[in-house]
Amino acid sequence: MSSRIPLPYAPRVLELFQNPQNLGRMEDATIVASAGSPACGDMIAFYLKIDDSDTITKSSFESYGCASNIAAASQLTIMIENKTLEEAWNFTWNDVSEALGGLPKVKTHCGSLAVGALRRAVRAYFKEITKASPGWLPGDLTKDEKHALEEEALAEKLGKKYKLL
Amino acid sequence: MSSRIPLPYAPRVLELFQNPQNLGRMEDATIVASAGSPACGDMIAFYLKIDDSDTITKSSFESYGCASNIAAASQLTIMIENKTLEEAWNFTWNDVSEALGGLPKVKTHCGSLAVGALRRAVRAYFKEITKASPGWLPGDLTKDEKHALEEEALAEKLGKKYKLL
Amino acid sequence: MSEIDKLLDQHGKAITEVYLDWENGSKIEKEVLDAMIPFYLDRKFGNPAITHRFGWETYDFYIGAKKTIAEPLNINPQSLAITQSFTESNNLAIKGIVRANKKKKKIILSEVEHLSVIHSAKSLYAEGVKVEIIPVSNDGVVNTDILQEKLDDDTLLTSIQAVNHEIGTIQPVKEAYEIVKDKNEDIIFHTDATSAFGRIPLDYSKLEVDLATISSDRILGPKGIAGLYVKEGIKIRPLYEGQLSVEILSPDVENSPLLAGFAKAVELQFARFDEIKRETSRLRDKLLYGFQTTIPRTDINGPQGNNRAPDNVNISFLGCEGEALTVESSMKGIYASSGSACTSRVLMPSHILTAIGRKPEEAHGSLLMKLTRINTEKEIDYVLETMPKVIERIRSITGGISL
Amino acid sequence: MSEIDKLLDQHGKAITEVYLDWENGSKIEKEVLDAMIPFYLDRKFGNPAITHRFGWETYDFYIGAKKTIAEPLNINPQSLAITQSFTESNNLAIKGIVRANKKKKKIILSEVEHLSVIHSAKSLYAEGVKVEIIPVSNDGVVNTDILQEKLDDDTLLTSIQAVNHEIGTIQPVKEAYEIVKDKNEDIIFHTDATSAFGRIPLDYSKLEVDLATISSDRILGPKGIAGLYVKEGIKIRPLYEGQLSVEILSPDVENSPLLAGFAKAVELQFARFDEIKRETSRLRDKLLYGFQTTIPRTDINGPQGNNRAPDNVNISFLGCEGEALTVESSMKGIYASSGSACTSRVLMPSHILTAIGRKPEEAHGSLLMKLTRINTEKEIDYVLETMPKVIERIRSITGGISL
Ligand SMILES: Cc1ncc(COP(=O)(O)O)c(C=O)c1O
Ligand SMILES: Cc1ncc(COP(=O)(O)O)c(C=O)c1O
Repeated sequence: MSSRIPLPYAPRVLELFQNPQNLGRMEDATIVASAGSPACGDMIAFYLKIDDSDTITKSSFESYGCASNIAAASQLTIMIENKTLEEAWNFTWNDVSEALGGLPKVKTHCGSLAVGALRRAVRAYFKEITKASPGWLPGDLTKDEKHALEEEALAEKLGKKYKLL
Repeated sequence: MSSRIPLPYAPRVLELFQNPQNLGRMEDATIVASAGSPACGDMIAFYLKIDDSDTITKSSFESYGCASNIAAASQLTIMIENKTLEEAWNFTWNDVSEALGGLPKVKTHCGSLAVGALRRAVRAYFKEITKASPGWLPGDLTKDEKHALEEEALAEKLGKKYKLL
Repeated sequence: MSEIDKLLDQHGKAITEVYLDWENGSKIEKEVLDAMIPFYLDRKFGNPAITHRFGWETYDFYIGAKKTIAEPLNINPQSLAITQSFTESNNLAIKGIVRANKKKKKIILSEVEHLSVIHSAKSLYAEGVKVEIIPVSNDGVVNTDILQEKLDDDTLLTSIQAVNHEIGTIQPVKEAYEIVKDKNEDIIFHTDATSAFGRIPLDYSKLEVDLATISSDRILGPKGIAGLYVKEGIKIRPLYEGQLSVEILSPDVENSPLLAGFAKAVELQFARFDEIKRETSRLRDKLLYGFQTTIPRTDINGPQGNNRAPDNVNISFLGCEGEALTVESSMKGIYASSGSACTSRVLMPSHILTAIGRKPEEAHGSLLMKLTRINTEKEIDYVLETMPKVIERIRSITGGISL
Repeated sequence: MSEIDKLLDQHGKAITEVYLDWENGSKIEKEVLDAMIPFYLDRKFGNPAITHRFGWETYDFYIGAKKTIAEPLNINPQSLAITQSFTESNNLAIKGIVRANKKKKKIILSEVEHLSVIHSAKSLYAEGVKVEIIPVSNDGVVNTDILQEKLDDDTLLTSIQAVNHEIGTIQPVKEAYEIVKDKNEDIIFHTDATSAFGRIPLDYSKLEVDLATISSDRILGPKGIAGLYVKEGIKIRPLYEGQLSVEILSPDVENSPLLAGFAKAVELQFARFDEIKRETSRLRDKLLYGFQTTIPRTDINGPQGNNRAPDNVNISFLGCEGEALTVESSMKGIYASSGSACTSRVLMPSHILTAIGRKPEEAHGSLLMKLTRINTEKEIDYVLETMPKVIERIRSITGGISL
């Protein structure tokens, strides 16, 4: 491979960038979580409104990030609407990317950040609100969560390394 | 110097190439000499008609060579017309080059070949015809003669080295 | 309909379009193209070293074109090597000097050099080369005291750009040059003048740098041709090998149409040098201060006033991520680039913005716009009128995320 | 009036002009230029990696153009690196492979490779590389027995051109490739297909060479752009460093207008591939045999018939010095080049003519003419009618000098 072809966005990304669904702070959110770091230029806040049967009745996001980041977050909020937390948990970065028409490879982290933020919110919900962990919730961090964390760790490292580039 | 600018010919070179003066074999030449080698792609034959007072009454040339070679030989035949052998001897490659409007540097050997052939003819005349060397004739080879000889030596070397290029 | 057609369809096309991304790609004027066309279609495309009429015609043109390009620098045209890009010129300067001068091993660069300079130098680690990086001030100005400290007997080459390509800093090249030569006349001084040529006065007969990079596409000449001034007597090795050609430092046959375009661009730029300098400076300040007065939380990157290149606008919009900014601007017909990690092909923020101490969130929110002789006041008015809306929308997406 | 103007004046200009020196410089057709102009004046000159409409439009074009160029070779467009000349492609192939694969040290080349291949290889002596040169037959055909002998465990790379640029020999690349891979699958096989692309059928999905050089200007595309096919999985290092760009092997931003011209030239050449092949072959033979029947003491250099590239005419006129030939032809409006020492920038006869055993006086009297899709029968008739007078005059100057 002698050329590096960074596929531009699929049209769906731009559509959601132009018209993000479920954008904005949710004042009455059941739980909120964020992922990413300003150092990497990518951060997401995820708001969930969860009913008594652990179903997401409403979700929203804020994003400091690129168009894919915004689109991925928005897309995920659409996908999880009226889903149970378990169902929502099972969406991977791959599902999001597919729904967006395929994200360019260099943008993997934008998709996984949204998934990471959602999963953080779900974990926080069980830890802070219900204070009981369901059987389907893995004890260890999943791949997508790790990915999001890696981003954060990388950001810190970068922050320190800047002067050494 | 980051560029190698091979000056093209001056117009006079082309003029003499198109219309060479004193071209061709001279059947009744007093003496004839040649210089150069086909291996180098440059060879000159120089014909002189010399009268009793050692004056060149007529000269001509043949050339297997490039346009500058042809022009230099032709120019030299013009310059030596009605000159004594001593006067003719004293023309250098520089004089020829100047008369041609300046030869490109890579073409130095074309000019010096003509001078080399002329001087060979002069030496041959004193050696073979008069069988007496005048005082003004240097015993050792002059710069321009050496140059012509170098060309010949180089040609032989090249001939052997070809396969090694 | 291809996926990209659909993307472009979704994107739409603004009625007013203002292209300011000259750092990443440029067009040429009709006049420059017209200067090139005869060489494409008609004559003088021959090899200037071949002994026939086509060759001689090309030779004649070639000599004249090099003279035109060399003239504003006040250098001997024969000292100007023609290359294919400023990237090649910078590689040639760095690697060519190192490979022709094997005794000394140290190269000194500034932290804000173009990546072609930095990466060329670092690629020579394997050949035993040491690279020292000089830091810069918050305005991007090279610290000449540290330069002075780093110079030693092992120093072969110093490379300090004339103008920074991203933040427009005009470097103290004369001062740096003198410091270097005071230490040792033999230390070679290279300046990457890509972003300076045609923008600020340069005269290499007075300021005797040893090597200087210039480029055609940065003054709206065609891409694919650039130059490297190599002072008489400097030993340098070519980057690649081939047949011998007119250019000692490049084995490629001379590219007449591109050279003709380069020469024409030089003519156009220098015929109106003062006027272009004044006009772009005015539009630059109109943009910089216009943004600052109409948009809250903005920061100018790089110096101001006469210390800044006339064509450079670089500003950070806090609370905005730069890639999102370039996309949103694009939808309004404004084309610019960003130092954000997300707009680059590797996900790293601009090394220049981090070198001047910008926090990551400042670097990520930066927008780079350049001004050329063909940008108009009307375009700038449109940009000033439109950008507040662009920034507002992007900030509305960021919402309350605390950075 | 400059000296050169006076020279051209002295030279005069023939009423009929026939340009056949395509090996040393080429023009482009109006149709190719028209394909390039929008990229110069209008759109799609952006950087295809930047996230705005201009970038995406450029990206879209870029993908399509690479597909067009890759198609006739039957390769994946992503495997085609875009470079700036075939000289750069050859340098990249040789040096890039050596620098990415440090364990093995031997390179095998044929004696008749282009100087960019030979000199690239020899420039690596300093890095411990050994270069073995394979001789050729009197027709310029690589001796595959000797290739077989030279292959050993230290062999990293073999480079055998597809068609010789001076004498038109079509090399047994398939056979050479198989010999190499039979010895060891890991030995990398490069072919310089500069003079083959568009002239003879090439299909790299069948003949799986590892690397292949192609060029735009050799099929009447613009100069300044070329290609290097690099098979998936081959490790290779770029020649120069800079910013990351779409092309992994070149840090320069993509040159849209030149790429558009290259793609258009490929379209034009391959749309009529068979017809062009047939026509140029016919004109080639008309010239070769025409010269032989009308001019005494001529010798064809290189093979004949189907073993010869359709566009190649190379003939030696004994008793003529080649530079004088090119000048005299030029005055009659015929532009060609010679393998004579005197026409080159160094005074050495063509290494190819000496490799096929031509005596110096044969090499010096050679004339190289190439045929393209825009040469016409009328032109060839003019050449055939005119050359006998040219040869006669030059021979009259040589006179009785015995060679
Ligand atoms: C004199 C000369 N130099 C250089 C080259 C190399 O050509 P390019 O510029 O296409 O790499 C050639 C090719 O024919 C040539 O004839
Ligand atoms: C993405 C990218 N690659 C490469 C380059 C190098 O530019 P050039 O092609 O003129 O050498 C640049 C210059 O701005 C760039 O922005």
